[in-house]
Amino acid sequence: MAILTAPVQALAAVWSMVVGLRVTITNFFKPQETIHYPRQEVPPSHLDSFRGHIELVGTDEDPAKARCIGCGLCAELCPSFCLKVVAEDLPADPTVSYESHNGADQLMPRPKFKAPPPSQAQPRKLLSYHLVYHTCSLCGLCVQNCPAGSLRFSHDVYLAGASRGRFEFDLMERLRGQAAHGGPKGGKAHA
Amino acid sequence: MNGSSLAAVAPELLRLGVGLLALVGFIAANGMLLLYVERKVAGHVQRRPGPFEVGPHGLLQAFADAGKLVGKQLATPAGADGLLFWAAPLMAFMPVPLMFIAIPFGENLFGLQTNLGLVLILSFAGFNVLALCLAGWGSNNKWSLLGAARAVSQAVAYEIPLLLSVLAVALMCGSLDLRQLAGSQGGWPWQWNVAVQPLAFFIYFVCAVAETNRAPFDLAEAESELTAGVHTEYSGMGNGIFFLAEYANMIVVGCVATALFLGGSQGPFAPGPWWFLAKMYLLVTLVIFMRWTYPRVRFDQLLNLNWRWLMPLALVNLLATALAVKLAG
Amino acid sequence: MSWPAADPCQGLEGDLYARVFAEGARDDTLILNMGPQHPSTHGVLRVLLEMDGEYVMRAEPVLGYIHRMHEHMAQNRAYVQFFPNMGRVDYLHALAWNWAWAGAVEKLAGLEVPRRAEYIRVICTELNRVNSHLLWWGAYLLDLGAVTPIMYAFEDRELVMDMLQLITGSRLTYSSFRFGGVLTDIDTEFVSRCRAFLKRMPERLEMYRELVTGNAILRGRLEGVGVIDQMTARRYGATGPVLRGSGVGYDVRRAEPYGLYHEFDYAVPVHHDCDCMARYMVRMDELEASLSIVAQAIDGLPEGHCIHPDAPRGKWRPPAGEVYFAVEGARGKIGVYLASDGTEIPYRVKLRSPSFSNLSLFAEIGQGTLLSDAVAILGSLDLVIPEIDR
Amino acid sequence: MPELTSRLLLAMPTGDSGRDAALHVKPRDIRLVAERLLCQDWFLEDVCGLDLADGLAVLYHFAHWTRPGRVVVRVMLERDKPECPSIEGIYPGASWHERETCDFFGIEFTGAANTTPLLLAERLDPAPLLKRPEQRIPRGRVWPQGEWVGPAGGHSLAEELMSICGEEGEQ
Repeated sequence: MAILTAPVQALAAVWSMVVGLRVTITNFFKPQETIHYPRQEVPPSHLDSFRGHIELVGTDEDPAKARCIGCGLCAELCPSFCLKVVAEDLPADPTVSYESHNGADQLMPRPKFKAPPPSQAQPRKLLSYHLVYHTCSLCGLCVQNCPAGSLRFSHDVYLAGASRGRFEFDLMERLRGQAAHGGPKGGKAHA
Repeated sequence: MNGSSLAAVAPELLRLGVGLLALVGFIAANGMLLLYVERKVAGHVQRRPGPFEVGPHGLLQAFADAGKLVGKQLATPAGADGLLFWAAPLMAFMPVPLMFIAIPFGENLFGLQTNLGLVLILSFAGFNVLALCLAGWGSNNKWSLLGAARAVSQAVAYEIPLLLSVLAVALMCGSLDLRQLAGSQGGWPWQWNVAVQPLAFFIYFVCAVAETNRAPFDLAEAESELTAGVHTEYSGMGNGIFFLAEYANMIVVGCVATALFLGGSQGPFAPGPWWFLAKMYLLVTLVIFMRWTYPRVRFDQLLNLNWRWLMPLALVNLLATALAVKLAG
Repeated sequence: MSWPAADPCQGLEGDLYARVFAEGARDDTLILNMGPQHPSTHGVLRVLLEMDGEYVMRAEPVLGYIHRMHEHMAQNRAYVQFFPNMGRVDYLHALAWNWAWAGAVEKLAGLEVPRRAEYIRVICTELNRVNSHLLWWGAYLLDLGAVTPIMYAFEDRELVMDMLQLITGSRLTYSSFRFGGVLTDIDTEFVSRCRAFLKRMPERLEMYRELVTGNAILRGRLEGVGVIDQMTARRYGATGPVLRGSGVGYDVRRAEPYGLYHEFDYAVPVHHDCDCMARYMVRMDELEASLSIVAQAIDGLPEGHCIHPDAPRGKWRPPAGEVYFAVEGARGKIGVYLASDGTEIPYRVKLRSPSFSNLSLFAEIGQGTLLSDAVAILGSLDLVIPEIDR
Repeated sequence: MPELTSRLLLAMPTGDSGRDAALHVKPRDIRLVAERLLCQDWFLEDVCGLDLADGLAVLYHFAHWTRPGRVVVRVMLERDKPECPSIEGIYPGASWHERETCDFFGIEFTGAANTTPLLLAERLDPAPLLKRPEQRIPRGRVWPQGEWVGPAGGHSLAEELMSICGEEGEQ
């Protein structure tokens, strides 16, 4: 029996090799999938959803001024301790509202239940906001839980640097720079 | 001694010298060309560009690679036998030009006319095993040693059916002279030996891939099993020479296949060296495509394939050929 | 040129593991360190082998090269802060681990998950499973010496990653599940991309079959190699495709239903040959099963919230108690044991990773095989070393 | 001091906390129980250490291919000398889990063939997952329903395991 089946099996084996070769040869003549990076770039539609490091969102009135109320919830929730918020107490001012209007709300689902800022019931003045991006794990807890809607993810895909300092951001400065260059306006959340 | 007297004394020697020099150039050029072709084929098969940055479409990549390899440090591993370790790449490369001298690229384009051309090539091809063996042993690396053991048993096994399949053709033509063998075939494909001896061609082709340690038979190298087998410890040009020898060996087996089975420089319309080169490169490209298509066979399967299929088939083929020649003659 | 010293290996007795391993070795065998930088140990696994020629007489995996003590980290942070870790335990099926953690805490605290969120979880997790299996397919064939398939696999993976990026914002180490739902809702863009992908895949899978599955060399390499019988699988606690390749239709999605998996109609692929080829076929069939689940989920996607409106946010205190929650990951049964003392941080978290149990099999089934088979067996277990070392 | 006297069984509804039954055994009985569980086709999911105020606990989670749910076997060990028989001979897959538990909790598993550290490079003192005394909680807090209330009848699995325990316990 084997003497009959063996040649058939051998021929089938050789045929399977031919079939495999046909696949690679067809693929050889198909267009390439690669994007030649410096000359071509990934279409923007594929980058919009990319979550880069977080950035501050400006207020509607003054894009250079962050909505942040300095409560420090983001820094407290951060699993890798990569945020540093410095704020000082303000005298109570009923005209300052820390309810966000849009911004991060549209990016993130907004439950009815919202954690109050941990210690302060009233807003504080934001002095500086630092992000150490090289320890960030992009979990999104800060953005999700910001009571003022002052945080969102940037879409900076091509971030690269040769030194550690390149990944330590002063986000307030960045926000001012964005406002000066007419970058993404505070009112627009680009999800 | 002037040129004319030299020519008078040893025209054959002069031809040999010039031929050898030209062949070394040919091998080096081909090494670079095949390196480029291999990487381009790999790239396009995998739907990516392959080398692209150096020169237009990466044409100069091979030069950049060669420059890089030459510039790298040659490290001898601790505890390695330095003499054997560095003799191995040289031994892999040095016999290669000698194999080319008997190959008839065209009617009058060859290095050496000898009626034992086939024997010469096959005997020098055996050196490659020795080189891999030394490389594996001299490296003082267990993976290299395993690779060397594989290389030796593989080469020893596959040389036999290779020889047998070649013999069948030699029997048909009654000669071992490659020029005569090539010349005895006609210009059209149905006049080639492959039409008469398809089985011998198939066996030869499989054995040739195995002899040159190309995937799917690259067991001596087997980077996913033996890290890189015999090449593991070689850096810079040590590795580079092995590569060069591998490509040169591919061309040699391609050339022999062309001369024996595909009509050599004979071809439709206008016979000449271009036909020879075209057929040879076609075969080499096929080998390259195979490398990027198939998984690697296992070691015992490789030997099984040889001893259980190729050997008996080659023997039967040889016997049938002998019988046919006897009856017809 | 330097001539070798009299005994070049003098003073090199190896480390603790090598010494312990070499104690039982025969005189005429070779002790070989496969890894931790070997190309086919997929990361930093080290396997000590005692070789007789090409035959593996004894094998012992050595772990711990990328041990990060996730269980200790869990005891030092709030419940929600542990999510990013889950993406790093098994980076190939991060969402299953996300789900395992979210599910364990939800079970402990009795949290409700909206239907829409459950559907989104199913969709993402199954897409992630497709992703994981595709990468396994490519990498496994790389182990076996075929270089091209991994590139084809990555073409498809790229599409999946683009889709998952829409939902999760990340491409590999997702941490997008939250207690009571998921972080981001899915939109029409995602749905249309997903449908296009589902349409494309059958053709691609057919190509994979032609290129590789039917290949005589591959079948020769895998058939009859690395046989794991059912008793061995049970004694070692093997799960997932490894177990299903041994003819046991055990799938946590069926055996211990979680989420809304009971609403979907799909086959649990089982192959009875117990060898590497059976495990290969199980994973190839699972690709199709996962795609069919995704198709059903996309079609039946309910309206609603993607996270429960009353879901706890930030640091919160679940009740005290303990809970065990298991999900089916791409590699097998992922289990999370969680003990809570009612404070903001977990009291004890134990992560049961499937590859850990699956790899412990190797010492037994690797015996007596050829080195090439050992590579094939290791690959067929689909190891993710960070998951084993945690 | 941990209570090492009773072997009581508790059955809980499936889905509540992911287990069907919890069984407390003395360390010297763990091999018997494991053997019986293997005979009934259970497989070992994991071995998990737990540091409680009453001592160290080892939890063995067993699951089954054809029936839902899982069984937890709990062993309480003395803090001063945490030793537990290895079940590696019955479930070879337990070997790595035990070595890992030994790494993390310093629990010695007696009778194991290989006791080299698995995930850590060396033994740490104190073992990394041990709690500080003030952090430890009594076991009643983690196992509120499981505090030795006596055998729970009416649950087939519980009855079954109970009978195993009863038979072996006579020795």
